[in-house]
Formats: sequence, C-alpha cells, structure tokens
Amino acid sequence: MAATAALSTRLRNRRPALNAFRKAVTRKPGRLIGLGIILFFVLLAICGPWFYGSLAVDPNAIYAAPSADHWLGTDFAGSDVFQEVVVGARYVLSTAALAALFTSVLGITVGLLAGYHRGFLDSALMRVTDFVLTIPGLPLLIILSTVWSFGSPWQMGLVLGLTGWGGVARAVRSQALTLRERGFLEAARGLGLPSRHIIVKELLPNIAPYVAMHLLLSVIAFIGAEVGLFFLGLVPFSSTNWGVMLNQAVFSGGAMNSPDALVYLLSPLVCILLLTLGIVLFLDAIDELFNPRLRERA
Amino acid sequence: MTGFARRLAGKLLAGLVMVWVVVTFTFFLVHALPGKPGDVQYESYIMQGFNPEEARAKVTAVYGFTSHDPLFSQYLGYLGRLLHGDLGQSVYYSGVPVSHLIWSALPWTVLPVLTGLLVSFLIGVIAGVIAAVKRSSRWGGLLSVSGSLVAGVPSFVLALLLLLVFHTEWHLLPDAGTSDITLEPGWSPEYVGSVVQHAVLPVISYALLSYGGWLLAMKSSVITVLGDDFILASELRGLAPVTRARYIGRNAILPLFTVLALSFGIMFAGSFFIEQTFDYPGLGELLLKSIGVRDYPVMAGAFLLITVAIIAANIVADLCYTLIDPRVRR
Amino acid sequence: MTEVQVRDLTIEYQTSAGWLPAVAGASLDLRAGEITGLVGESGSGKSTLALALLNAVPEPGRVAAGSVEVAGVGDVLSLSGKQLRKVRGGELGYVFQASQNSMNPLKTIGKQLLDLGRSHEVKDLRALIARAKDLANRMGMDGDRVLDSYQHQLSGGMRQRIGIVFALVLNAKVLILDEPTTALDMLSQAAVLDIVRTVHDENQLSTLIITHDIGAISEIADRLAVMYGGRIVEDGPLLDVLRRPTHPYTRALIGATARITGDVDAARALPGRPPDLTTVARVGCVFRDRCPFAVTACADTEPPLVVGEAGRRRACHVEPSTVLSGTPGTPAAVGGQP
Amino acid sequence: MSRQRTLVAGLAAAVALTALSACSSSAKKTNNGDGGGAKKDGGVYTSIDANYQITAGAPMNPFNSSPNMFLGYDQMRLGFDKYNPLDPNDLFPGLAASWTATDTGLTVQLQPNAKWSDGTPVTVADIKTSLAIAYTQGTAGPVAGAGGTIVQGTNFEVSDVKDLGGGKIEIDQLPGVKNLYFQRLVLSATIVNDKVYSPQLPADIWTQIAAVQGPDPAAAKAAADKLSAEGKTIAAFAPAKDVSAGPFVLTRVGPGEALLDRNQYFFAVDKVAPKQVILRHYTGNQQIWGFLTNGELDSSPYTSMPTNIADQVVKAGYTRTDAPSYVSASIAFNEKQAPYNNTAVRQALAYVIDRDAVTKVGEPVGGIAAPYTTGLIGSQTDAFLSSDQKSALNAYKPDPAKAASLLQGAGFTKDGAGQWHLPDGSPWTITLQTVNGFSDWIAASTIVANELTAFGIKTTPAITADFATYQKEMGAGKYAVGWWLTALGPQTDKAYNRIYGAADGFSVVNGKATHSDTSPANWFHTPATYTVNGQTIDPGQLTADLSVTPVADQKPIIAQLAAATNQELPMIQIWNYTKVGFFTEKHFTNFPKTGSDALLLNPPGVWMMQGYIQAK
Repeated sequence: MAATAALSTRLRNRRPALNAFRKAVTRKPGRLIGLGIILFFVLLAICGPWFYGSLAVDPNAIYAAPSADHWLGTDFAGSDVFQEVVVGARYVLSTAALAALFTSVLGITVGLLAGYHRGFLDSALMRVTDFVLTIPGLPLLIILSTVWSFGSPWQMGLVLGLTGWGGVARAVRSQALTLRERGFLEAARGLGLPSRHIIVKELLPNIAPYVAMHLLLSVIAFIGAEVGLFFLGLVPFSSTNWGVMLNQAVFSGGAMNSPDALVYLLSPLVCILLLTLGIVLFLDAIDELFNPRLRERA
Repeated sequence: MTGFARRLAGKLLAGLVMVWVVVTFTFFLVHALPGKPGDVQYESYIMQGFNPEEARAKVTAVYGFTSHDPLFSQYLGYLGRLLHGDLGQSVYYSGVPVSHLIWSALPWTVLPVLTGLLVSFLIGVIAGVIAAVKRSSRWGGLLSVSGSLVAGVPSFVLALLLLLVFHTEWHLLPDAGTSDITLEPGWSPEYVGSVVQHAVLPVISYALLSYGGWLLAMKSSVITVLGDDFILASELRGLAPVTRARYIGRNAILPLFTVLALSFGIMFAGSFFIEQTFDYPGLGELLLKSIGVRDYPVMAGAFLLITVAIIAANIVADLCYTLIDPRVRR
Repeated sequence: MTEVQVRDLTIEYQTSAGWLPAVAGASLDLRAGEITGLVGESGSGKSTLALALLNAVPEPGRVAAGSVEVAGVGDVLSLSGKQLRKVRGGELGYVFQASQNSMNPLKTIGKQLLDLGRSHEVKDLRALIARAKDLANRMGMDGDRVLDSYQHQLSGGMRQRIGIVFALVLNAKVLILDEPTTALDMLSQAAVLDIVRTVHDENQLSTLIITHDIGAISEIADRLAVMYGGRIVEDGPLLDVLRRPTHPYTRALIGATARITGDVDAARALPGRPPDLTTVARVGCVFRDRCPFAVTACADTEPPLVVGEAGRRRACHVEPSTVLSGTPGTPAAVGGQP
Repeated sequence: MSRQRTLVAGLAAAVALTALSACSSSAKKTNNGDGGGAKKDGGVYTSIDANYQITAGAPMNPFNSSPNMFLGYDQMRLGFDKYNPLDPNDLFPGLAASWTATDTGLTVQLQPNAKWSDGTPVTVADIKTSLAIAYTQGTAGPVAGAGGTIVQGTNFEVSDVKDLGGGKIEIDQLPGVKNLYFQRLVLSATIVNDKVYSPQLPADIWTQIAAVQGPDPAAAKAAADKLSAEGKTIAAFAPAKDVSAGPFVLTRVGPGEALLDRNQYFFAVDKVAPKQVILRHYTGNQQIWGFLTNGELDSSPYTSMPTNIADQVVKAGYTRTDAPSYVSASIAFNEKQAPYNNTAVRQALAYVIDRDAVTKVGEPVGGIAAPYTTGLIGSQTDAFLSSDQKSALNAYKPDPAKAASLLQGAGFTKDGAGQWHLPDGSPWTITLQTVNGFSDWIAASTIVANELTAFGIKTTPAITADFATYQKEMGAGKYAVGWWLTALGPQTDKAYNRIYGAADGFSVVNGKATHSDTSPANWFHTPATYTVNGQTIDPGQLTADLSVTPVADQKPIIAQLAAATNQELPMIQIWNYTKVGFFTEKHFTNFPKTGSDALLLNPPGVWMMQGYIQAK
C-alpha cells in the first residue's frame, strides 16, 4: 500500500529529483566546489585545444623554470607545460566520459534485464557479470595494449568500458531487486503500466543516483587506468595527455631526481588530484541523495 | 556443518569453472597477440653485429620454445599440463619453467598486499566507525572525503608522491628492491629489518589503495546497522554501551567481507603500478616485464595467477562470511 | 497502586519548520494489575509517548515538559547514564515495536540473555537463564531449544514471545508493548495476547499496550486511552469506553472496526487523513477537520482533558450525549443539537 | 575480541621491526659511506650490469637468453674485444694470457694460474666444451655467405681443439674457411666449466659438429637440427651454484640485486681490489639516474639522460667519461614511395632538419649531432677518410633556401600559406614513424616535425607499439619516413650492411651482390647503382667486398661508399651516440677515463682484471 502511495506521490511531483539534487548540492560548500572543479575541467577539455592548437617547441629552453612566459615552465622539447596540461585534458576526460558511457549503457542494460526478468536470464547474465568482475581489468588492459593502440579516446574508452561494467550491472540489479521486493513494480503493474514504462519511467529514475554514484567512482578509476597506461609507457604516445606528460617527466626528464623537471611532473599530477577531489566532493551530494539515512541526520 | 561443506564445495566448483573460463580466455587471447619474443631480440643481435641470417638463426636457436602444433591441440596440451601445475616454459628466459619465475615473484606481491590489507583494514574500519558516528560533524565529513579521495587517486600517483617525499626529499626509505643484498637471507634481525624497511613504501601504497574502500564501506554499514531495530531494542533493554558497541561492530563488519575480496582483487590487479614504481619484483612487475619482451607463456601464467588469486579471495571472503553469519550457515 | 504517572508530557521534534510537538500535555496513569491499551492511528504520538516512558525519545526529538514518575525510581526523565540504563529493562520492560527483529541476528538468544544479565549486573546468571526458560516454557515454547536458537530460526510469534521474556526476565514491574500484534497472523495474535494476559496476571504487572488495532486490544485491556494528534482525547475503563464512546474520534475509531461492531457492512473508514507533525492544527481542537460534530469553539479553543464520572476523561467541546446519539457521518451536527 | 588483539600485536611487531630496520640501515649506510674498516679490502663495489635485468629465478647460465651472469665479473672469455675499428682482432687478455694466429687457426696460452672458483684449474676440456656449446647456441657453425676461402660472418667454425700441454691450446679453423675475424670470435666465446656443463652435452658432440661441417648437405642439416635441440637443453639448464673463472663469483641473486664475492682463486686476484660487487637491478634509465644522484654507484654503465640529470650527477661527485658508441640514430626513407625516391627530396629534407636542435632534445647528453651522413659514425669517418675526401662531403648545414630551390627544381610548389605541394599538386604531408619505448626518438620527432611543419611540410610523428611490429611493417613498406639505427660498428662492413645489405635488397651469393626489388626486411633503396662524381658504383657489391677485405685495405672502398651515401642519403644521420659513463672516486681510485675507449667499452670487471680500480 505504502508503495502505491509513494508511487502516486512520485507521479504527482514532476521533477522532485531535480529539486532534491539542487538542495543536496547546495547544502554544503564542498559539494559546490566539487561541482565547480568538475565543470572547470570539462570546460578545459572542450575549449582547451581551441586556445592552443599546436604546441611550440624551443630546443634552447628545455625544462625552463616557471616564468611569465611559461607559467608552469617547459618540457623536454621546450614546449609550454601549462599549454600541454590544458590540451591534454581533452583526451583524458573524453576517454573517461566515453568509458563511463559504455559502462553505464552496458551495466544498466544487463542489470535491469537481470533484475527485472529474474530466472534463467538473470543467472546467465550474472555469471557473465561475475566473469567480468573477476577478470582483473588493469592487467587485461596492459595485455590488450600489446594488440591495440589506444590512439583515439574511442578505443581506450571502449576497452575501459568493456572491462568496467560489472560493478554497475550488479548494483543496478540489486537495486532493481530491492525495488521489486518493496512492491514497487507490483504497484506500478497494478496501475496498469506497461513494463517498458515501468523500466524507463519508474526503475531508471529510482536507480539513477545509485548509477551516478557508481559511474563517478568508475570515472575516477578510468582516469587512473588510462593515465597509468600512458605513464608506464605501455601505450604508444598518440596524443598529448597527462599520462604522457607523467611518463616524460619521470622517464625522460628525471623529475624524481632533478628539481628542474619537478613542475613538469607535478602539473599533471595536481590536475589528476584536483579532478579526483572534485568528483569526490561532488559524490558526497549524490551519496546523500541516494542514502536517505544520511540525509535525515545531516 | 554439512551445509557449510556443501556451500564450500559449490563455491569451489564455481571457482574452478571460472578458472577454466579464464584459462581458455587467456590462452586464446595470448595466442592472438602479434609478434614473437624473438623479434624483439633479433634487433639486439643485429646491434651486436650479427648479420640478418645469423641473427635469425640465433633467434631460432635461443627462442625456439614455441610450438607449431595446431592451436586446439596446443590448448588441450596446455590444459593437461596445467592440471599438473605446469604453466609451460618461458621464452624470454629460454626454457625456464614459468612456475619457477612465478613462485619467485609471488611472495613479493602476496606479503605486501596482505600486510597492506591488514593495516588498511584496521585503520579504515576504525576511521569508518568514527566517520559514521560523527557523520554530521565537520570532522566526520572530512574523514569521509579523505576516504573517497584516497580511494580515488590512482595508485601510481600515490606511489610517486610517496617516493618523492620519503626517498627523493627525505632519503628515509629505499626506492627499489626487497632487501639489502649484502645480508644473508634468513631470520636474522638485520635481514628481516631490511625486508621490512624495503616493504614500507609498497605496503603503505597498498594500504592507501584500499583504506578508502574500508572506510566508506564501514561507514555506510555502521549507519545501516545503527538504524537496525535490534540496536534500538538493545538500548531499550538497557544493555551496556560496550555490549551494544560489540553488537554494532560485529554486524557492521559483515558486509565488509565483500569489500575484502574486492580490495584484494584491486590490490592484486593493480600491483604492477606499485611494483613498477618501487621496482619491487612481484607478480605485477613480472607481468609487465613479460609483456615488454612478449614472453607469452609468462604473461599467461602471471595473468592466470592474478585471476586465480582474485577468485580464491572471493571464495575465502564468502566462507568467512558464512562462518560469521549464522543466517547463511543453515 | 499507580506504578507510572505521566504528567503534562510534551515532546517536540525539530523540523524545518522549527520545534513541533509530537505529544502535547499528555497525562496518564498505569496502575498495578491493570492493562492499559493506548490506541491511535500512526502519527498520533503513541509510540513517542511509549518511548518517553523510558526516556528514550529519539533524535531529533526532545522532552519539552512534563514528568514520568515510576514507583520506586522517581522521575525517569531526570535520569541519565547508568541509572537510566538500569531502569530500562530493569523496572521498565519494553517489548519493541518490531519485535520480529529485536534480536542480534549473529548471537543465540541465550547468549544475548547473558549479555542482558551482565549489563544489569545480575549476580546469578544461572538463575536468570532458569527464569527465562521458565517464562518461555510458560509461554508455550521449549525453553532449552529457544535459548540455543538464532533469531532467524524462530517464527514471528516466537520472536514476539522472546521479546516479552527479555522484558520480564529482570522482574520488571511495568511492561510496555509497542504494537505487539502488528506483524503477526490472526492465530499468533490471539496467542500472544493471551500470553500477555497470563504473564500480566501472574506477575501483577502494570501493562501498557500500544496499538492502532482497537479490536485486538478490546480482548484483554482493562483500560483504554485514545490518542489523536499528540493528545490523549479520551480514556477510561475499557468496556465503558467501548460501549459509550464520548469523543467523536473514539466513536469513529470503534465504528471503523468490524470486530467490535460485529457487522462488517457497518464498519466504515474514517474520512480524511490523520495529521502528522506539520499538518496538525496549532490552534483549537486537533480533530476538528475530520469531526462530524465540530462546533465553532473547536476552531479556536483546544478542549482540555476533563475528568468525568466512573474514572473517565475526555477532551471535547461537544456534549457527550450528542456524540453518543449522533448519527455517524451526519454533518448537520455542526449547528448544534437541541 | 581475541582476534582483534592478535591483529594489534602483529601491527605492533611490524612497527617495532620498522624502527629496528631504520637503525640497522643507517648503521649500514655509514659503514658503506666511509669505507670503514674494510678500507684495506676495498669494500663493496656497486654498479649496474646493462646487459640484462636481474631477475630472481633466472638461471646462472650464460647461455640462457636472460641469465643472472655478469660479463667480466663471473662470466669469462679468453679475451675481451677492444672494439678497435682499425684492428678488429685486438683484444684484452682474459683467460688467455697470449695468443698467436696461425694459418690453420689459433694457438692460445692460458693464464698460468687460471682457476675456477672451486679451486680447480681451467683446462683445455673447459675450452673445448665451451666451444662445442657455441655450436648449439648458433654462435658457431656454418658461416653465411661463404664464397671462396675468405668469408664474412659473425660465426666461427672450429673443427678441433688440441691440448699442446703447458696450458697451450691449438684451436683449428675448419679447413677451407678463412674468416677474417676468427681470432676475435673464438677468443670472445664464453668459457664455462666442463664439469658443470659437459653432463648437459651428448658425448658425441664433436662428431655431430663434424657432421655439420661435412660435405653432405642433408646430414649437415640433420646434425644442425640436433645440435639446436641440444642447445635448448643447455639454455634452460640452471646450475645450482656459480662456478666462475672470473674475478668474482655470484653469491646471491636477490630479487633486485646480485651480490658477487671476490673469487679467491682468480688468476689475478691480487689486482682485484673490491671484496664484493653489488650489481643493482634496474627497469629504466630513471632508476640509474636516481642511484647516481644519490651517490649509490661507483660506476655506471651507459645511460641515456637529459642534461639536467647529467649536471646533477656531476654535482653529486661523479666524473663523466665519454667513449664512442658505434651506432647512429638516423631518419630513413622508403624509396619505393614517392617523393622519397627522389634524391633531391631527401637532400632537401636534410637541409631543413637542424640536427643540432634535434640532438639537443632527443639525446642531449649521449648524442653528438652527426657531422656528416656517411654510413659511419664521426670518429670512424675521421679514421678512414682523408681530409680531402672529408672536405668533399656535404655537411647539409641547415639551409631552408637551398632546400626550397632543390624542391622547386624537383617540381614542388609552395602555396600562399607556405605549404609545400607535391609535383602532382597535392599538399605534402609526412608521417614520421618511431617506436614506443625509444624515448629519444620520440622526443626528437617532436622537434623534427616542428621544423618540417614550419618549413611548410605538415609533419606528424606516429608511434608503433613495439619494435617487432615496427620492423615487420617497415619491411612491408608501410612507412615512408622513420627512425632507424645505422652505422653499426665498429666493423665497417657491418655498418654498410645495415644500408646496403641483404635486408635492403642486396643479396650476396659467392661474393657477388645482386639487387632485387622484392621482400626487403629493411628500409628500401631503389637504385642498384649510384652515380657519384661521374662514376658508377654498386654499393651492394662494395659492401660485400668490404666484408672480405682486411681492415688495412678497406679505405678505398669506404671512400666510395661514404661519398655515395653522403650524396644519395638513403638515410639522414641525425646524431651519433656516445657512451657516457660516470664514476666516483669516493671508494676506489684509478678508473679508466675518457680516451681509454677500449676499456670504457668493457664492463668494470675487465678494468679490474687489467689492474684498474684500486682501493683508496
């Protein structure tokens, strides 16, 4: 009965989720800062390459110290590190975004199918999910890097997504099951709603914050993985990005031993840390949205 | 306890099936990879002054450890040898058994990972409880954010920062190896001390890697348990605070066994980042090295072992869960 | 003898609209050997009242005024720390609302019983166990088996009975049962109520049963108190109140219960929705929106709880006779009856 | 609860151990730093072996492809190559005290006191077994391109080893074969202990070798197959203990380091100052930089490094040594693809690329911008060409105007935006191919691409995943322009074989080179002949001739090849590598310095054998 009531309440309020979201984000300044950081980097990724099309080189100013001309100094070829950081954001973020897209599409589809249909389909899909979860993603990725060159964000994003959807699928399934147990689906069905409607209009919005949480977490992991592959030099350097910068700084510039290349090392490092911090701070808001127990007491 | 035995058998069977799937998957994946180990060496022979035919001859002489049987019979042979614990022979180390290489590397991954796991478990769980109890205060919030942040920062970034601070800047800890080579391996305090000293940074990295997971999981688990009926009931029955804390603790820790398996997997799979950064000769570095020289048997063996470790961790975690929670015991 | 005296108890919750009362000026006596039934819809404040008896109002609530005098203990609301803890489970036995899940799922009942004994510094734990077994046996369970069991191995009715064992094992004089029958099937309900009656009589307890099910309570209680919108609106001896409800809400509540009227067709639901913290009227009678007898005074003056004849109390501006004679659902009553 | 208590106890123990280790390590460090009481003994010499990464689990067997064996320390040879470009048979004595070349082979006098680390003397049986093993490992055996009596090749053909008594050994070359470098090849063979290795060999090994050398091709083939199968057993063999005839013997291989103790039975043990040698493991150059900046190594092998690190290392108290490294980084062309088949185009590109700038970024410390493109490194060019011949070479100093005029002459046009167009009108773009992991090439590519793009040819660097793929795709003609190592010396015929050899379409049968357009394994060069200074020359034939010509008679051939290469530019040499090493005299003195090329090209174990490195 309660479920029916809740459902009808939901149907009455058109966009309660949006309001709750706005409230959750503005409740603490940290969350706003987090959102700000994320938006900043997204803007950087979109617009950065417009400002600095191709990087200038200067063999006479290798590993120059930060100055008015070069805010973060220069790299091994005398290119401006600040410009590189800006340009490099695009590959990093677009790869993470694509990977998140693949992950969510795969994870949500599998999770919903399994959670909604139960039975054979459920157990079959869950076996596959278990398999994907068990296969260690990073080692697989480095093995795959011997076959595929991850030149475009699409390839890298696809592979990251293919290895990373297990968690989301499981989470979505368990959420779908919980909603099912709460009689949510029966109630909706009782109101005569078709299953497509139930899945798209009722299930999805209810698991959205949960999926968002998982996605943001996996975005962090994706950034770590892709940057790591470039950092270790396992993937050919096909573009300017933070991982390549880290690799060059450590393995060509000697940043671990020489102060000259330290800024070159720290610039992408700080970017990764900042972006992670932004996502983590922002995640707090989504966590609260999803977990009402946190909300009550906050 | 027969239920327990049945559950164990079921889990083991499922694990075996999973291992078989992974074995098959790795076998065919590895055989689909282009390039041969000898190709890498060929050029180095050329550089040493061999002319092309001689270099080719030498490559076949030294790297002739690849089979020419049809793929499927190779696969069957591989499975058969696996049953006897034979992972094949290394190509790069001309004929050295892969299992030998893996056994030499394994302890240097397992020990730091387990130690790191233990340390992070202790700290993470305590921090998680604090974060849950003080969740409305500023410090509780900060603690939670620290957990998410540490969980989110890529392991190699952490490792690099640790190395920068503790080795490059402060010269406190070594940056490579597992012990001082001049010391005789054994149980002498100097040797053990040296091993511990070399392991500090990798262990800290592993601990940091999983600390956030523990913290966040424990926090949410404690919050959930705090809202459980029996906790309120025990309060209304006037149970002593210590007893109540024990009730909360034991119930809250239960879901963490899933996290345990997960963390172990993450750490094991991510070990190559940390081992590479600290030049620590574990499984991850072996995998990286074998990929670098296209030593496919070693690659397959290391990958397989990492996967088996994760599967085993899952089973162990599940069994621990069973032992502690009477509801699943049946 | 009055075991528990609740006087002018006001409990407030903090909401976005400020501190709002969940229980307002409630006074209630629990006497030895008497079972009091406290009835009301969800949100009426009855559970909050029950928790206040143990000084256990949950966050973000607070006791704003009033006292809870327990014989031999004093004002429970002034206790804290170990003293308070000893009273809970000691003098005051509380059977939890969701008694289905009131046990630690990871420990056997017996071990939890020992935890209880140790927490209350019981010297002779053997005797405690023996008493628990005795109680269990008397409630129709196999004491040995039950104490060796985990919660999940027990049925709903058994869990409820175990809850009672835990409440009484330390020789509590006051037994408070919060919704003891809610999650049970009809048979178990009857059995549990039966047991409550038996242990009550055997131990000469003061028992308070909180429920929304006036039908269930009508079988065993001696007195009945009705709560609405945080106020006790009527109380008195059970049979008297059931036969002659003098508050429009009590009357409606009884009318909605087929078990009492004996006529399924005649049973009719109360129109409208029960108020919650934020929607309850701040001025005047809290029931007036749903009251078929409401008069002008109801809008601006809150009716006080007035003591009537035969140990009865009521809080209503309308004459008792009007309520008694009024045809349910006749709004004409508003104008006043000749 | 009890469980938790044990956890805490374990943690406490770990913390205590850490504290303890901190103490012990600092104690050890000071010991190492001062030299301490071990001064007389010379103490511990710390270095890095650049040949192999140290791997726990790898066998102590020099025939393994990645062994835990260290040349010059516990892996011995009869002699050690001095890499003398003017005398390829010039060696430092090793286990051989002296040697004489004879018509039929070589007579070797073993060191009078040569002993294994187990105290037994080095005998002719050890030499014989070792040379037999060489046949199973592909370092000895049928020599390629056999034609006439003089052959080229890196393999030697020993037919017999005879004990002449008194430590004198006769090593016979297969009758009818004359390898110009027989002496060096035999003396450079790895010598292992007969008692350890002969059980791994069949008793009739020399019969098999005779069959390989026999006249019946089918029997020879069968014997060769058998030998190579036996070779696999040898390669995988893991001796339980190191038995060394070198100055040191391997005591322990940790997962990250190897510890060697001085071999008290070594023939020149009084010359060897260090009591122990620690060889540290490394996975990348940056680790060596770290060791050096922290002063942890007594000497370092050649390491590519940026200038800032080199400065830092010198600041840490190291002295730099430079020795020639006979290899050169070049940009090569696929001459099957237009427009790179056009000499003028290649020359124009050579005028555009500023080799100094590229070297500064690519290999700032370990590279010298190539003064000329001749197919040889700078010092060899200096040694073999007369000053007249050298001054006739084109240095291709950066000259955009010259480049533009060359291109215009070839029909190229430049549009208003400054972009060059091919003669057919389409815009000219270049993909400059490099290989993953070759960080100097990758870094240099950014500069080359920038220079070419600025000149008006849009250039993008592309990176192939690994070298094996690079070589395969290069052979398949998939790349037009890419990096390549050339001038592989010090043997000049090897250097020219790299550009005009079998892999480039020139195959040699019976001393005659023929050119074929199909299936090269290398960058492809179209013309079979060049016209240089009005003369027609055949670079394939000249290269083939070079390999059977003694060094003393090579100058006229090299002059032609150098001039042809300089004019035709099958590749542009960008920089010549130099072997930059570092040493510190903190613990030891008397290190070989810049100028002692022969020593610097050998590992420190060889220095010690020659009496270098003394205790301080």
